Amino acid sequence: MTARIGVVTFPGSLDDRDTQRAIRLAGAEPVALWHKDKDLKQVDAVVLPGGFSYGDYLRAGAISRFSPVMESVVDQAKAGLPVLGICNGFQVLTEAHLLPGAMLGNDHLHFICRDQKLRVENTDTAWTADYTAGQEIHIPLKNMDGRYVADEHTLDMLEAEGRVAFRYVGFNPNGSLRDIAGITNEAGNVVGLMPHPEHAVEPLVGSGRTDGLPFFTSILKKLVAAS
Amino acid sequence: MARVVVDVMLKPEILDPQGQAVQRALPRLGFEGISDVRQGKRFELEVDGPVDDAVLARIHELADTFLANTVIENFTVKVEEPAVGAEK
Amino acid sequence: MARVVVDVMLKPEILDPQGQAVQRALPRLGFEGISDVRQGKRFELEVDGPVDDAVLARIHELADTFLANTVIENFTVKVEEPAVGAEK
Amino acid sequence: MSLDTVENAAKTPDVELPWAELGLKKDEYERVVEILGRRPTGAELAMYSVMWSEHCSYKSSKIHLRQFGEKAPQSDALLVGIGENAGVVDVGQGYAVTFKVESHNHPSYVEPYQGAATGVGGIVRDIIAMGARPVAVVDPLRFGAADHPDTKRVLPGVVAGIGGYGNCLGLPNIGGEVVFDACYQGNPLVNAGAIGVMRHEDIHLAKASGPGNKVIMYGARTGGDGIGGASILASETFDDAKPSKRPAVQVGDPFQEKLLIECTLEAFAEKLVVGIQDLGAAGISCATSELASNGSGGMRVELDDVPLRDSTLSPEEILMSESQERMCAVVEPEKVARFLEICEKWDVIATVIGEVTDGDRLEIFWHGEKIVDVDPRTVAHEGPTYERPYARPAWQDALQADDANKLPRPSTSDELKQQVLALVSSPNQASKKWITSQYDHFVQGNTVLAQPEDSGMIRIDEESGLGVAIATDGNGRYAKLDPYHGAQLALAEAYRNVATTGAKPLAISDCLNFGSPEDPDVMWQFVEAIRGLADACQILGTPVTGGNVSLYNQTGEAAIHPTPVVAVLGVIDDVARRTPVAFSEEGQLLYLLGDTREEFGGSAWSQVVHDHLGGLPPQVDLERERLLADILISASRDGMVDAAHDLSDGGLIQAVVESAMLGDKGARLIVPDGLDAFTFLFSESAGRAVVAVPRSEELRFTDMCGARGLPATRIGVVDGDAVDVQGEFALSLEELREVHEATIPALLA
Ligand SMILES: Nc1ncnc2c1ncn2[C@@H]1O[C@H](COP(=O)(O)OP(=O)(O)O)[C@@H](O)[C@H]1O
Ligand SMILES: [Mg+2]
Repeated sequence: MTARIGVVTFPGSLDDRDTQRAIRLAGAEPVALWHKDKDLKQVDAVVLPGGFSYGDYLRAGAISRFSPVMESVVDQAKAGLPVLGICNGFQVLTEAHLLPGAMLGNDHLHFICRDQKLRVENTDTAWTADYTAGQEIHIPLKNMDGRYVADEHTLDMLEAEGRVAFRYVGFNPNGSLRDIAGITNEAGNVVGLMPHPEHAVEPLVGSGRTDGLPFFTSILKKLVAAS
Repeated sequence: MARVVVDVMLKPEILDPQGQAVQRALPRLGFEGISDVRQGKRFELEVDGPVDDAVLARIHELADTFLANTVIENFTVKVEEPAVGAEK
Repeated sequence: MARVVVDVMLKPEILDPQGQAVQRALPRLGFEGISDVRQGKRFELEVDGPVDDAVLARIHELADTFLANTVIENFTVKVEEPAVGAEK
Repeated sequence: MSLDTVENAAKTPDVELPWAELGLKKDEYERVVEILGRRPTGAELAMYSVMWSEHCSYKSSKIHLRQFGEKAPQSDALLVGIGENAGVVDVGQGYAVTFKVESHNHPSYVEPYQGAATGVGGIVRDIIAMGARPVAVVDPLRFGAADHPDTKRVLPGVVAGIGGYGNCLGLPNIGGEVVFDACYQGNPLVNAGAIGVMRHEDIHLAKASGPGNKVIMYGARTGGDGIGGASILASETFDDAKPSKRPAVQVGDPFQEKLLIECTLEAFAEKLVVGIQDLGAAGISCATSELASNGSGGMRVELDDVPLRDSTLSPEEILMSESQERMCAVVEPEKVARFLEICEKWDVIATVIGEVTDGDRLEIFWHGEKIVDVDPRTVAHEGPTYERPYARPAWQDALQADDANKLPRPSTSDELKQQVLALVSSPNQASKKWITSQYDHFVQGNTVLAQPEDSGMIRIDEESGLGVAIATDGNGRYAKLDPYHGAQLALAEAYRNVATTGAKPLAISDCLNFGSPEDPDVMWQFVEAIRGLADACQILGTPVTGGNVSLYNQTGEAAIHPTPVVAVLGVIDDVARRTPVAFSEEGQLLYLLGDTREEFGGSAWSQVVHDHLGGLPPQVDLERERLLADILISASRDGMVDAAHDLSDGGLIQAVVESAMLGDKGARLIVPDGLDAFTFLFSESAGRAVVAVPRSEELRFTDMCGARGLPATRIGVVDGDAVDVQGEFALSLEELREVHEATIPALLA
């Protein structure tokens, strides 16, 4: 059996189809989930994809967080369901308080789209096991509200517990505190990051690299091993 | 030092997608009885020295030419008085 | 019908690049004497019926859970009084 | 005053209506009266005045645009031609592609962010209306002088607006242009193009057929946007306290448009839609009259059922409103419920506002009274046409006589080198990364090539690798010197750009940006440009599928340079075969394809070094362009070249520097026999490209060029970390990159 990975479509989600493609390329089965349904269709893991859900109006992720599907995601994530939030998905996860801190507008006030260098700081999460600790990868980044902020106490705690999962290398594209590109919850099942691994899974399109594929193979292996 | 607040709102006849998105979300959050929401910008300017009419006139001009685009936005300029409402 | 205004500002310790961009532009526009600018959001809510304490409490809660993200923002809730400043 | 009904209009023939304030000429108003056999109602006048405006009726351009149809080359690829929301081209394997370019120049000057944003919104709705999923956008832009303070207001706003809207819709931005010239100071050009993909059977047309079928409006509520004229009418009719000024600029809601895309495509997929039309300029007036006149029957509309954002709007204002993010669909009665269900799923407001009738009238009702009763064809298609006078400008000869080839040239190697640096760092030739990095080019996961490649390329079939390419080009300086050839050069360049990436050019769209047609000089430029473009399309075999005319681009008496912008669409069987710009392998051989002549009129060199515009633009040889394209396409398909870059503004040196920087590989260049270094580096002769050929392919490649008669000159090799023009100078990639990338941020950030 292969793993079934849900991808939530909120109104304004953009990378939901791309994420499904990445899941397929990794060998798992993508399952479309709809924001108005509480039913997670018994998937083994969930991805909250990138985009501008609700136009990013009010604050990125702020309105989606209150959707019916998120009630189930929050409940089940707390019970251990692996959840990955990419870009807008990461913003939803912070708004839903599944991950600490908040996302603000980029410090340079512009949307930014680039192939970004990252360091994988934590390979113990459900989504990063196929990387090696300290590995440097290039993953496309594209956002308006990518500046990760949290109070000093929270930042220190994240560092101390090894919960900074990804850090920007060489160039901080949005003014994120401590160059944070992505974090994990304490249990390691919930991960959020701004860059888009689903755009780095095929050699010909997107960034032309495949550095993002291990996200999807990591979770697949974990789920298949657990079953 | 004093604070001058410039509030910039879209003109009433202009579509406010942000305000609408908030309003449409309210029933889902269990809020009834709010018939319209508009979202605008608030600028807090810290002014060195006293805020006399000349300074206010300058800030008015700043709002008119820079902080707001009066093709689509209105603005108000106020010297901030001590907060009267609930604060958190 | 009454109007309740919710002002949301970034907490003082959080970097406000928008406010800074405005401030940096001021000298170019010939404005001196403004030592700090912060930019936040203003929500105007049109409330059906009277704004009593219960309604205000609900709006306070709305601001606390939805209109503001209190990890990074502060807010105030005010029942709108007639404008005192210059209006355009 | 009471409602101005049809009945009332018939009874009160002497009531004066404010036709002049609404922009109609006296004879145009008289024509309306003649058509109707009575005076129009206020609502009818609102409709005729907007639909007969220059923008909607093409009254100054129509007689000239006909050439695009008359001279159209035979093309099996064309599925839907001029006259629909956008043209449609067959790209094989059952796929069809629709694409179009439009302008949003004036609003973008007044409110750069929203003006540009709503420009993207409008063109994307044209694409959806054809039945296609939008897959990419492009944005050819022109601004005033790069160092003018107002450019710093306009450009960042325009770029943020295009990005803000397109990014939020999830459309990769894969190309465009950014040009600075003082002539655009008070009148920037914001053109936006979009491409959509569908299966052949999914093509939809704007047509209301089948009596009894319902007309459904869906999307945003209607507000008082963009109806200045109608407000005059409304206050004339009602003279009570109305909001005094209706805004001329609209605020876009990209989130709403994203929902429109999804719900429209879902309705198409379930075959629920008979006909469809987006609402753009002239709003409901345009949508209802076009749907009705393209269909077989008439239409009856209940205006009271239109969802409003502002309950004080008069019927005239509702008819004219240009509120964004609205569409109109014609749906069979038994499918209405399902259509509305899909809209509800996507939280899109949808309302039945009328139905198709078996008559031939468009009738509109308000509060139970008939306020419009017209033959829709007279509104939508039978507007006035003008044969505006035109004449070759008196100054044209003097301009052409001011020969750029006679300008002082660099006399030493060091001067040559300084001029190369000046060129690659000049605003028009500098890197546009500061701008393009504000656009998402990854979204949808099918972008094969995006800026700064010669053309954008999108994969449309994951299995076969089928893809499409698009490039947009225009050169106002060339067109000013000679509008006929200038327009052809715009086409030639876009055509060449598409072929350079390995795609076969199929068809074009255009956006014709000119000054006032009431100025005979401008009108001449316009007429010449159209003639040039139509003639060139005939030779290149690329039909015009649609486009847009933008007139009155001027500040006071001063018109912009005539600026025809051309978008060429191409197809590539397998995107894996695409040819990128970047040099990738040391040791590969550089070949210059085509002939280099002393051609500096309108060149980047003449602008950057001498601030000069005069002489003649480069010669046009369309047969040569065609041959060059065939060679580039074959070379890409057969793997004979690893990199290719077309030569245009800035000439060979600009192209080589770009390919080198992009691939982070230097080049050693040798000035070929028969050319001097200056001409070799800076000439802008058309019909040329530079290619990097793997040594193993050299013989095969040169044999192919030889056999087909295309000059191919070996000019050097990919090598090192500098661009080294042997015997002249060397510039390190680092130095080149620094000056090339610093310019735009320094001016704008
Ligand atoms: N320069 C042009 N070249 C070819 N076709 C044009 C040109 N300008 C306008 N058209 C065509 O005329 C028709 C009407 O144009 P337009 O009013 O811009 O369309 P829409 O109503 O969809 O905005 C369209 O089919 C358009 O493609
Ligand atoms: Mg259209």
